[in-house]
Amino acid sequence: MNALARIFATPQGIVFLVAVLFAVVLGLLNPAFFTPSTLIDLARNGLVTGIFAMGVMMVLASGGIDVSHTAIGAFAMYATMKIVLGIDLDLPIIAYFVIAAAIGAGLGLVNGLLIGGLGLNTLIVTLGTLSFFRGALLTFLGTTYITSVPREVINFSRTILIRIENAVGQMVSLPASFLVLVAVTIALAIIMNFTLFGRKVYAIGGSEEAAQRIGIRIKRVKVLIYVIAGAIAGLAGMTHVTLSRMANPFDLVGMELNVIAAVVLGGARITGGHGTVLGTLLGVFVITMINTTLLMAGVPSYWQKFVIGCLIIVGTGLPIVFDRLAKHRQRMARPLEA
Amino acid sequence: MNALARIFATPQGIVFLVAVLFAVVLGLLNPAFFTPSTLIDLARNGLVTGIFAMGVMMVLASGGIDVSHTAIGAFAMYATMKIVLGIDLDLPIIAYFVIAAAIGAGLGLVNGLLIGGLGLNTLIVTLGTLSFFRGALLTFLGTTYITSVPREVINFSRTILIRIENAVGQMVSLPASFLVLVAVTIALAIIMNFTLFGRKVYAIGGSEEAAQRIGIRIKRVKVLIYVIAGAIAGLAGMTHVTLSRMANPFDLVGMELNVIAAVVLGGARITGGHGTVLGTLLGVFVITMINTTLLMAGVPSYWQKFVIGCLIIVGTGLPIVFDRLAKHRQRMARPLEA
Amino acid sequence: HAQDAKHSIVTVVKLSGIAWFNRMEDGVNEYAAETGHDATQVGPASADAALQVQMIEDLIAKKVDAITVVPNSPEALEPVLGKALDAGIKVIGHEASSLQNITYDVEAFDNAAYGRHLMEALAQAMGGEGEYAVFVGHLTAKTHNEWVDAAIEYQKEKYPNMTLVTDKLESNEQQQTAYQKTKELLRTYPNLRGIQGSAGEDVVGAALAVEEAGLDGKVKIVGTSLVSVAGPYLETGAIEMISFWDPAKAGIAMNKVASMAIAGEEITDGMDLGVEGYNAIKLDGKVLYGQAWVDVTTDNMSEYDF
Amino acid sequence: MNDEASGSTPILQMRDIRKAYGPVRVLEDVNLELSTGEVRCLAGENGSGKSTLIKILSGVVSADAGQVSLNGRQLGNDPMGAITAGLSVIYQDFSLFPNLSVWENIGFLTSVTSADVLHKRSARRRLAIDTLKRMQVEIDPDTPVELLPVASKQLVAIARALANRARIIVMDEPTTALTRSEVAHLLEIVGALKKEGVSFLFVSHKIEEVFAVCDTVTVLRDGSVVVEGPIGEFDTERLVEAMTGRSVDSQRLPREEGAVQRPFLAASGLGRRGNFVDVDLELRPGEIVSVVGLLGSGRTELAQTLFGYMKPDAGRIEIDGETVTFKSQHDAIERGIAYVPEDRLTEGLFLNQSIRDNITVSSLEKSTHFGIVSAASLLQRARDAVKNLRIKTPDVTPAVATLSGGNQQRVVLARWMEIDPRLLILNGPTVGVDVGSKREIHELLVSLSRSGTAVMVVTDDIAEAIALSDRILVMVRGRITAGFDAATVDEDTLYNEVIREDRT
Ligand SMILES: Nc1ncnc2c1ncn2[C@@H]1O[C@H](COP(=O)(O)OP(=O)(O)OP(=O)(O)O)[C@@H](O)[C@H]1O
Ligand SMILES: Nc1ncnc2c1ncn2[C@@H]1O[C@H](COP(=O)(O)OP(=O)(O)OP(=O)(O)O)[C@@H](O)[C@H]1O
Ligand SMILES: [Mg+2]
Ligand SMILES: [Mg+2]
Repeated sequence: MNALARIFATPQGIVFLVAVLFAVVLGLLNPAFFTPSTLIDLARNGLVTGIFAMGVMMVLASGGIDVSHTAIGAFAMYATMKIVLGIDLDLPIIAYFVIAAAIGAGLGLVNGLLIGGLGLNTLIVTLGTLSFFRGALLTFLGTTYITSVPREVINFSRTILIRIENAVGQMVSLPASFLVLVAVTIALAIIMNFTLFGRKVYAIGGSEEAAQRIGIRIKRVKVLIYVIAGAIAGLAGMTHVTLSRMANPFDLVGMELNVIAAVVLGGARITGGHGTVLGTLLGVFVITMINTTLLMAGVPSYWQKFVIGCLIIVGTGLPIVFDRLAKHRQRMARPLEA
Repeated sequence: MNALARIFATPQGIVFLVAVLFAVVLGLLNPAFFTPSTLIDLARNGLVTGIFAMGVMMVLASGGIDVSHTAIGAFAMYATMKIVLGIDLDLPIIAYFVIAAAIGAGLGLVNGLLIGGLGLNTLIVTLGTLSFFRGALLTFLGTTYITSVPREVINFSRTILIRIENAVGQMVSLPASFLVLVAVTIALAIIMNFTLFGRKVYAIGGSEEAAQRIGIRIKRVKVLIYVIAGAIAGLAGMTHVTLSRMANPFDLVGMELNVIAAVVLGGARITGGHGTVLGTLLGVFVITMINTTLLMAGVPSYWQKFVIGCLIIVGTGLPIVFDRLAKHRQRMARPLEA
Repeated sequence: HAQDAKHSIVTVVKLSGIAWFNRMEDGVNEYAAETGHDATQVGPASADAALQVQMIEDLIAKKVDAITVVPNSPEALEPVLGKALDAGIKVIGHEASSLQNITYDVEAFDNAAYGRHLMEALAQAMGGEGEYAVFVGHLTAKTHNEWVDAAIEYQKEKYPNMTLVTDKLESNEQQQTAYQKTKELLRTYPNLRGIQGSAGEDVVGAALAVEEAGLDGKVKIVGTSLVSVAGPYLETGAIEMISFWDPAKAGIAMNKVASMAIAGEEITDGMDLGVEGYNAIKLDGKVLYGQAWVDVTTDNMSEYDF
Repeated sequence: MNDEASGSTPILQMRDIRKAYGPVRVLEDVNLELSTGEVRCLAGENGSGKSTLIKILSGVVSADAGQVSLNGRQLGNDPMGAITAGLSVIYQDFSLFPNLSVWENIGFLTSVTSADVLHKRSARRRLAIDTLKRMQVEIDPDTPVELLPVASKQLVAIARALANRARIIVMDEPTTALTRSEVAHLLEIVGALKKEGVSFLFVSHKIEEVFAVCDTVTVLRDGSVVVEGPIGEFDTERLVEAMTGRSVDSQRLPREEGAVQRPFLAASGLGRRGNFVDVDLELRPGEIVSVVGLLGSGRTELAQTLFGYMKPDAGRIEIDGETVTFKSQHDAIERGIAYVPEDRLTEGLFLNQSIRDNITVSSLEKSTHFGIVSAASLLQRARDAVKNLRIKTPDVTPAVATLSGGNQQRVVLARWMEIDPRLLILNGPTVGVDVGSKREIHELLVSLSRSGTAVMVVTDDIAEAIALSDRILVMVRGRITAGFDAATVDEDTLYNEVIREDRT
């Protein structure tokens, strides 16, 4: 009872409960829902959002916000393809991801220097760079689809981790790109929990002033945060190419609010200091599930927006209401003696 | 010299200077630029952005942020057309605007209650309602274009305030919808500068705690802020219908960051307490000018994003750099004698 | 003399930067180079009618001689095109035979005939039976709807053993959307055997989803696209056949018609525009039809580099 | 005294430290030395510059002039440098991370100084548990700090400084929220560490602690060192005198005594859980009542309750003999009550907005006709107020942030005088105000009171209470324990009453 109440009192808890409820209802409506193939489908669909979300979670944990990540991802993926096609060398697939991450990190550095170095507001800076990076991509790199992606990318796209047959005998497959999400998640979990840098991120998100006072070099940490977030966005962009087998410079941008919604549903607070890798995965999972399952249930896709909107509001609102009630009860329980 | 330096030290100042520079360069490239017809064109193109920007400015001045305004505008415009076509009455055009504003105000009330009443974070709430309102619109109201707009709307669309001949003998005209922007601007200027409520908005944006201490009923004021912002968004939506002569439920959403960029360029601060009606008009003007003139100059439209991104970063970054330099110089100018 | 004057003709396309309209731009440029007229092409960054309206507003202000336009949504453009005509600008449409406010509309072919042609190819691939679905770029795109409507009608008449499983699907001319919707389709209709695409991205998105589901070869895909877009899937056989009309030729034809209109020359039925595929045009009111479609399969894909 | 300290080279030297915030000089040529194993008390009134000196020492704030050297090495303007040189600070505001657990807060400083790359969970957690055990306090090391009560937060802040094996520990009022036994433990630890050669700079308003633990004293007044020496040279009286000074401003202001009037506000049996209890209070027009007490004694909450900002749990408030319940401070303002908060920087002023707006913001109604505010009238009123209160500014349009502390305080006063309050409650009315301005503000308040306004002042400045008030109430741990006639009470008596902790 008490444990349940405590779960209810966290945003993730509520989000999770709603998600479970959702799944149960869908399972009742459509028994095919509770099959491994659904899970694989979810994993495939939430892949790019998930990778983006990791970087955004770190930024939110540090008390910032990043809306430019999709532009970084699009820029990095397109630039990578241009570079690789330009030099015309046979590179192993890992090199593609390294290049994309490096380009992403470079763009992240721009954010980092403006935010950490100049001390500008993170929302303004990333709003600016969202427009700036995207403009630079379309203006200087090009606007045409790159469909003739190199053989390595195509091969990687066709590499399948798991392939199972679903209820109707079709193949549902988890592409190797899923490993990118796994790698980013593990790496970020290690960074955030087992390195001092990660703890400094939370510390800055908790209180910038206090962090400065105990000798944390805030500027340096902030710059690094945005560089890492940029690199992760670059990986997300490259992953997108391996999924769609083409580089479309118009892709990705536009999903930034969706990614932020997933991260917030996963328990990261927009005011900083909170956010976990696992929670973020949960948030991405829930958003992807809602998108995917509503489609499966034949509900028009516009419902998704409606449901996700509700979830964000309820998921962040209810805990506050519970918290207020608890605080009030706590004070009333105290004796009148001062 | 000093005055110039002071202008340079404000974001609006820099934005304005860049805009003037821009105009001069364009004027040199294309003498047709410096004609009244260009101005009219700008006024026409910046109309909807300008109306939205007014509501967003008020929200920013109060220390909040509103990304849901476009969803409110789209909802209000589509709902208004549905209602009017449903009741099949001949209403004067003003009634359309009243209905749209009322619907917008109702949706704004949702934001207001969540933000003012529950005390939730404004970005989260409006992210949620952006998704929620849009989903509700597409799910419950419809997804088809309404092209058979009533006669009154068409007539209003055809009403022209100014029609002048441009250099080559073509007509450039300012539609009557421009009056909506004028009315909203004047009304908001009065509200923000000459009513108690307006001063309270700035007070809350300056310091919520201090505002509370002097007896301002923060919750009430906040609710009202979002209601008014909603109403303005509704008007923007209806204005959009009168310009495009059709109600497309997919329109408007997606321009929210553009509107916020215009407001920020106009000097409103994302941290609250600042923002003027005039500055906002300037910001809208600059963004519209960049969009329009780059097109006129035959520059690919992606440049716009690039330039606007630069402008946001420079406009907010340079004043901080100048400020720091000034502070440093000031400290250095002091005699060592304490 | 009107013929000697330099005409400024601007072609406004649905979306700039994609292969299709880049090819059209090649044609526009070729026309400009050959005739010396000031012919250029512009297009919005996203396939949005409002952006096209804005561009045309600007062109009116710039007082060009003619605007040729490939509209995202003809209805949405009517007012502004009307304004252009009022301003004395010639307006030539393409893929928009329903437009009212135009001087002429140039169509590569009769849309119904093209739709029937694609359906015939799909039916052949499917062996004349099974479930199929159709994509359009936008539900408001007149041309796509005409192709698809004619195709469906043709199927009902000629191939009664084939069934259309659901309403026309909208891809927003996005590969990602086509991909997602195809996945959805396959899940809902496991017996689906054919997909007909309209926008260039439709077949590519569909092919990716079909291939991922391990159904390539089983689900036949036919539609409008370009070799540069659909090439990899044509090669593997995931896409059965694509058809297109050469946008470069269409671009030249539009500009040609625009020049003639500016010069006050009359267009007549059966006329030869001097452009391949438009050698004997059919005139129906203000609409001109050519016979300019091209079919591509694995065998002849190497002949096209756009 | 401290034999091993005398003669040895100082571990810490601060030379000719100077600091000004804008036109306000906070520190002037301050010198301070600390030897190995020495415990030095830094004493001084509120706003005398103690915290600023400490922030300069720790590198958080840069001095305008002067040097700080630790172990003979000069320190730059960098917190990291000071910390690695062996300095730990317990800040007045704790500076903890609310989102992190207790053990992580305690261990963080050590992690930063040892330049860890990996997060050594178990080692840091053990360190935290050991430190807490050494302090003999029981706090669950895994709770997030934001869930702790204030006293525990303070203990965590202390533990963080102790855990870092620092050579110098600076404590800026470390005991404000602690109970006697917790203070005793802390003082024991200080004694033990001192034997290990750790030096302390200790700031406290609690005189008995100072005498219990310190070897030497440095007294700051208005930013300058007025006296320093071994603790043996001082007794309570001399120390208090050194801190408060005997300059003009501590003289009681002359005033005419009027006839006693009916109370405007009367509180009886007022109580609020965890803050104060059984408060009886009468505030009359023409009288200034001071409530003095230490931080955490509940004075602020009492003042805020009278202002309707907090709700009482017991007792009642009467205004003009009529029982009232305030739903919010709005109701209190409508009843004619004004409240000047203690921290005007965060609670009272809109720093980035103009002087005019700040003065008129709470009385816009006066210039409003049919819902429209008259800008001309606002400007006129603001100008008049600036003239009446002698606010030093060329115009009423600059932002308040450009004014000096004393003038900012006057802006706050001006704002409340604009609403013509019947009761003015001021919390620390002259904190951060220079000596001259302090006097002027006192004069203003006295004349305001003589013109028929009831005035209540919350302060921990004893001299101010005596100089300003007619009646002084002492609050200890949430109870009013004594009342004095300001004309007859002397500072020592008052101080002894204030620092008396548990009174039965
Ligand atoms: N950031 C700042 N800007 C302007 N003035 C400041 C700032 N910080 C401190 N001051 C002023 O400097 C003076 C000294 O402040 P400080 O905090 O050092 O006092 P203190 O002796 O620690 O007082 P207390 O006993 O209340 O802690 C005060 O007048 C204060 O208002
Ligand atoms: N927002 C808060 N949350 C938790 N505890 C608080 C809060 N505000 C005050 N307290 C605590 O309530 C108690 C009373 O504080 P209060 O500010 O009334 O003291 P004070 O007597 O005014 O002290 P000062 O000398 O600083 O003015 C203290 O223990 C304080 O730390
Ligand atoms: Mg202090
Ligand atoms: Mg206090």
